[in-house]
Amino acid sequence: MSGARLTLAKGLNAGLRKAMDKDPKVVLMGEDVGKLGGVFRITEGLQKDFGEHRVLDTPLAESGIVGTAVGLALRGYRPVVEIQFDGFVYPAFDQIVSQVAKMHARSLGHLKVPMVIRIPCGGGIGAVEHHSESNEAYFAHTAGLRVVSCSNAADAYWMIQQAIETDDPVIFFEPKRRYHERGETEIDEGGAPDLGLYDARVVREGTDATLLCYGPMVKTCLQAAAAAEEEGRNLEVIDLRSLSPLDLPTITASVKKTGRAVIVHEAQTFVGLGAEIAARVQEECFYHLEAPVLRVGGYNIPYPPSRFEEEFLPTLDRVLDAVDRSLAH
Amino acid sequence: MSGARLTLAKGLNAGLRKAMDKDPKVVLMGEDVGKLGGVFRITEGLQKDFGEHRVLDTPLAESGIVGTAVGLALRGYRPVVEIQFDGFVYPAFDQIVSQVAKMHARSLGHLKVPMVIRIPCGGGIGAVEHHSESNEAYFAHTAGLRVVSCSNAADAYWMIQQAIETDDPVIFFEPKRRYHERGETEIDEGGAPDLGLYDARVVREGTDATLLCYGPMVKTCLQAAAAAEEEGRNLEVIDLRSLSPLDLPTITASVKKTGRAVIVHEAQTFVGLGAEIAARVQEECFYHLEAPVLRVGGYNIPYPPSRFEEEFLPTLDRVLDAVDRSLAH
Amino acid sequence: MSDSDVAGQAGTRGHVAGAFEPSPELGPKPPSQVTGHFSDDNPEMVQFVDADGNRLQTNETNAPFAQIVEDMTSEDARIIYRDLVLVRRIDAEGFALQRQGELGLWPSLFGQEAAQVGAGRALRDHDYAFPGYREHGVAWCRGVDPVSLFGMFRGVNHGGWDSNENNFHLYTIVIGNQMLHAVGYAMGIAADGDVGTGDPERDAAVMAFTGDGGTSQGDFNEALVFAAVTNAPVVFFVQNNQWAISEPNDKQFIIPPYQRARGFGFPGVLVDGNDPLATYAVAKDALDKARNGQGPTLIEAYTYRMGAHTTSDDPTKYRSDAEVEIWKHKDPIKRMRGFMEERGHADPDFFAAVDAEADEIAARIRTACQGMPDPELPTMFDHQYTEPHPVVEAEREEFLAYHAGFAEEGGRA
Amino acid sequence: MSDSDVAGQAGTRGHVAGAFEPSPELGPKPPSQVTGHFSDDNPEMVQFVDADGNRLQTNETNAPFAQIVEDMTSEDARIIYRDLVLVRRIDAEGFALQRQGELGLWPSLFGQEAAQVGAGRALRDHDYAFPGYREHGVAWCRGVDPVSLFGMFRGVNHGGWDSNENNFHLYTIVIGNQMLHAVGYAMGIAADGDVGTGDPERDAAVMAFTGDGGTSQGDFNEALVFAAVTNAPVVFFVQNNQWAISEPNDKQFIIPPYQRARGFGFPGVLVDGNDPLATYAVAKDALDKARNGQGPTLIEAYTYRMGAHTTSDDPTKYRSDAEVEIWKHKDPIKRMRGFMEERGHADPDFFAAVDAEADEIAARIRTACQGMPDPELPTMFDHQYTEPHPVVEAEREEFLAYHAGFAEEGGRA
Ligand SMILES: Cc1ncc(C[n+]2csc(CCOP(=O)(O)OP(=O)(O)O)c2C)c(N)n1
Ligand SMILES: Cc1ncc(C[n+]2csc(CCOP(=O)(O)OP(=O)(O)O)c2C)c(N)n1
Ligand SMILES: [Mg+2]
Ligand SMILES: [Mg+2]
Repeated sequence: MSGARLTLAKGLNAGLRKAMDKDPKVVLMGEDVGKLGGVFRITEGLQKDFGEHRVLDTPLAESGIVGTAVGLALRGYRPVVEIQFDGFVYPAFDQIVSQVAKMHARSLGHLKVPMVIRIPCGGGIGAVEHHSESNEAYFAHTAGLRVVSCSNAADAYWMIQQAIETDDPVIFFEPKRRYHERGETEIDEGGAPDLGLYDARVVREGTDATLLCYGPMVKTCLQAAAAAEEEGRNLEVIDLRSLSPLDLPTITASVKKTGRAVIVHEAQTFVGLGAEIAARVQEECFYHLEAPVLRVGGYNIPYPPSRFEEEFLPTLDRVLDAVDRSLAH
Repeated sequence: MSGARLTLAKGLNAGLRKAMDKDPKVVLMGEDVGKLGGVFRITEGLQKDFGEHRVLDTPLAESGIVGTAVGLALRGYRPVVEIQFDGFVYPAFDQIVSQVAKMHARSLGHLKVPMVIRIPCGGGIGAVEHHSESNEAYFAHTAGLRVVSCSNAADAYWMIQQAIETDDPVIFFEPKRRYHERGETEIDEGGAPDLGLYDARVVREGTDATLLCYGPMVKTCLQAAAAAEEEGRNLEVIDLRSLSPLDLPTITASVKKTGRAVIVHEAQTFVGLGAEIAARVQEECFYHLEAPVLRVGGYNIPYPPSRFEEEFLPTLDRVLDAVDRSLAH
Repeated sequence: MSDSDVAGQAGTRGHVAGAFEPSPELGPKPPSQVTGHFSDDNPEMVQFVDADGNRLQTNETNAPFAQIVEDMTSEDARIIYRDLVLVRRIDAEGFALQRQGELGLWPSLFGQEAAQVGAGRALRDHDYAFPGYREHGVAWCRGVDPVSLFGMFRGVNHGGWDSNENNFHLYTIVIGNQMLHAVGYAMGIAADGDVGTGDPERDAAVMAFTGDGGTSQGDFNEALVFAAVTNAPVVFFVQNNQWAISEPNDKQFIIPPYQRARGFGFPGVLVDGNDPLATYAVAKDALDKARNGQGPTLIEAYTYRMGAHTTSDDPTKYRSDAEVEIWKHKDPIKRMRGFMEERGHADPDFFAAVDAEADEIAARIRTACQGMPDPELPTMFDHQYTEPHPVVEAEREEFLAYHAGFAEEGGRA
Repeated sequence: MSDSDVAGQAGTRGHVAGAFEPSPELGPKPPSQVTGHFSDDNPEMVQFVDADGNRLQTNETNAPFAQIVEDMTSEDARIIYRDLVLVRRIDAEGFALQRQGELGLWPSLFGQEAAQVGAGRALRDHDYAFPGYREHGVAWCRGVDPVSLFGMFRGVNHGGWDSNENNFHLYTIVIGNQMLHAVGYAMGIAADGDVGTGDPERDAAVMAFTGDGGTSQGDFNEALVFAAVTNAPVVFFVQNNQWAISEPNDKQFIIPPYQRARGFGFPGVLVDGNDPLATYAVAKDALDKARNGQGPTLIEAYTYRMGAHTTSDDPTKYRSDAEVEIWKHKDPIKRMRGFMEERGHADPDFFAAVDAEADEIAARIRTACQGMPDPELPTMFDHQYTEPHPVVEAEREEFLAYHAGFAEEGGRA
């Protein structure tokens, strides 16, 4: 598979396989992750190759899945949990907030829970209710967790391995509407990742304003930047990759350079991750900002029926509209 | 009781009693709310006076409590749920986020779930783990909910009644370390509340900077403002009262006047409510701000053992330090 | 079907009462072919009609429910048969519409018609039902227009019907959530005094639907706790269709779920979910008890999901055709028709008329679905709160202004 | 206690095997005085010693566990007695320290010593225990220094011990959470192949503790699901102390919780939680089965919380002194001592020595607690993540700088 250009989904699958090959303590758990390979086929073929003891089809109970994963982690395993859809992580919220996030600190460092909770996230796939949510803010607000989001196949491949290797618990967001998009670059499986798990990536350099985004919105922002270029505007696009912690040095360096920032995410904006970024940026770049930091996100209503989603989610046009508003200052 | 100066706890108790008197559909539910009157005695005497059918001691299961409250609300009741401590609301998070918050919208307005979820919140009482959390940001980020926080006895008395009268679900935060503080003003039970449930209150007028706070921090900020006065600084203090929605007109009017804002809350700052306020204020008051909006909150670690809490929580000194930093700009 | 020799006749056909035998030509019985499933041949399973439509003898297991079946009229049988056929047709239409791109998703009830119609018809108007997402058959019995269901799977709304009109709650997708709502609603019925009055127009009960997978959720089990402790007038109706997406029963439990209730102190009943008389009788009995103040019951309807989990699913990845074949022979409609023909409950005209009606309904709902307009975009902001909300109002304004700007500009780029 | 006439002797004292009778002078039995409780006089309750210390006859209920008791030596009895006394004394010290302001809170185990010591002593070193917040007796048996427990209730840390040193997890306060951790850990043991090998140094099991209230939580019930389905080597040990703060049993269930397990397909055992021989035997039996690969067991130890829920609680608000009086006569220590005296398992010197040891330990831990320093403030930022974290590092720096500034200024205002 060396040198292959994979889809994001296949990148994840290859990354999981590599992690399982490397470390026999890595186990996958979740609903339908076994024979079926998960409803998105991210774990396809893994149960066949690694056995039922390493790829566990669990009972239909998310608190149970995460809770038993904690126990497995305490026993020395490295569980990788699949939450079937974003909207089904809430039954496990208590275990994640009260146990997963706090275990290391409360044990004075004696205990580790090296686990990854994978969440296929976001909308744009015409799904029914509870299948299109972007709930990263809940986890980013939870001290003790690390939260990352991949946006492309190569990152998916490397980041899932890095997340599994981390001794801290990691919430791993996967932009489900990008699962089947093929990566731009070839993945060199023998190689090494070019960035640490918590590093943001400047995916496009620019001078006029900075677009800050992650997951599914990276593509949208790159398209917006391309469209803006035609209008003679030169936008910098940063893929945050890590949502908690944030790679603030990369963010502030860019905003200090451009003087303008627009944050784009699918999640509702109110107390969303964009709020934190805006708060930080206005604090650290106060004398560099030529316009207020703006946010483009989902409207502050529950995710609507899918016939509305194209208008609910940030579009290229809404991003550019915000850039216009920023530049109007 | 007319004209009495009550403690915050007694204000809540009186408010609940009034609401139950007025509307036979109001029922209280929770762990130990009956004979015991709740571990904080907020419901003291109510089961005795209204009967076991209106004050229900439930099984020990928060998802069950909130989930059955939804059913009762659908049947026409107005359940007021007590969560025993902030840290025990997470088992009910799924019901709150997926059902309580979404029911009205998803039913195209056909269904209402007029319920209040009371959460004694915050630290400073020397408690063990999970008993001192400030988790308002999770709920404020959840579209479909309303989130309020009382800071004093009179507000407690009126706000709990207003919350119960609201047809929308309300998350009602009660600052547990202020439960036993007596109110400044007498409560006229025959009167009417002076503010709507979603209105902020300017609790102290000032000119040099605006302190934005709520719940337990209102007292701290007032003390800070008093101390600052001795140093010749004139701070405006706003008790937000409503956390979602925010009373932005009141907030921005103040910040436009003072040019400076410091947000103070017990919760961890990262993606906390303060982030949203900072993001909004820098956007709407961009040309009025003389300094970046600053935040003072819990550090971004899980709530520490109680011997640390005095230093973990914002203190008068930390608030004034932030004011100093703001004024240094 | 107050026909005193029903039992005897069934007996003459050589069927052992209470046993559940596929026809001999099918070879080994399911348990020996299929792993991970339970309850086949379970003597505790209530049955009245065998796979060929023969009325079974009264036995220890079905005796408590026999009177209900005895009291059913020919008219009742025809109603149930019609429901079964129409519901299957509506479901097939949903499937087809999804394939044609009219719906985003369709979770088929194919195979579970008897379970749902039996339960649905046992409900009275003033009872209340809390479905999962596959209860199209119950919806039908409650009088919900199937077109409303399509609205949801088309993405036009999250459930377009007014739950209070038919006492049929919106579909609940998060597995287990609705079980607690049902118990709470039932607690409300009891608090209203609408239980055990003896007045059939007043006494009411609630029925809550979930699947075999659903029994694993914390909410499901908490619902059993609350129901037991409050003696709530609620019936938990678990359709054990053998699969939770790709996971067979043995990933969820090691004994059949009807026995779960016994661990909580109230009765659990196993019923042949493909036998419409049995599901009706068992459901009616449990609802009667609930209405009379005798508390909750858990019913496991042992049935089979003949199709994919939803139109997004590919069951060939995880289960064998042979298994599906076995269940074809247990088909509820074939069974009901065989029974009715044998008992003379209906003539060929009736069956033809039902088929014609199914065609009509299918045509009507197809047209209605195809013609369903997309919602007006700004209605996205409607009904978010019962009282005005500044953030929502501001965003609605923003949205309108933004789109108005577009209309002027003619759109960007 | 391989003493062949134990059973006979107990019989001569007129006690009916398996029944659980308070002494006659106590008047009406609990169920007739106290509402909301279950299981008193339940013939399914395993007992070996009555309230006065008389060894009961072997009967149908305790027979499966009798051999374990037979195999216990005088030395075993003395170990258990010593544990009971020391644990009660440590607990009393915790209570006293709270009253003196040295601890913020203390949840007393008073009354539950036999349940916890029996369970704790049945665990082997390489087993693993997941406690709630009241398991000071189990902690003691696992070798955790009681001073460590005080650290947590003093607010110095959230649990100062290294769980892996004694295979005793940190206390878990959120009710139910730890039940799932226990199952997961047990799944890990099985995955490691450390079950059913026949090698006693290898085969291991997990024990998970919760209360009667805890049985209502979703997590508790999901733990039963996962344990059943994975056949995990785990024992659920429910101390039914009759109260969940102010709520009696009938707010949580309508049948005793040991029966819950049967709804999930594995055994539930009821044991007299104030009978140390019985709790030991039942726990050991269940752990042996788990280690042998026979899967999970749920044990309900029927006992009583003699004190308040915690030092913050006032039980006079919700329960009668009469109820507490009844349970005084079932006291586990009195019972164990009576039994030992009668059987000659120890002489008066032994009992005196244990009391003296209790005094010593109490003095030691009191001094240690009083002398426990407050933690250094900047350690608040330690151990937050296993790898460096910029936010935490920045805040640590901020914190240090802020406090350094103070030191210079001499503080504000
Ligand atoms: C809490 C939750 N987790 C996961 C899902 C995704 N999901 C949808 S249906 C399903 C299987 C349900 O199986 P079962 O309860 O047997 O019902 P059936 O679909 O067979 O009718 C799963 C896992 C969900 N809807 N809710
Ligand atoms: C999830 C959760 N909800 C509420 C509480 C508050 N609380 C602490 S102890 C307790 C009662 C527990 O009763 P039980 O399980 O019988 O254990 P016991 O205290 O009697 O040992 C409650 C409600 C909690 N710790 N966790
Ligand atoms: Mg199923
Ligand atoms: Mg208890």
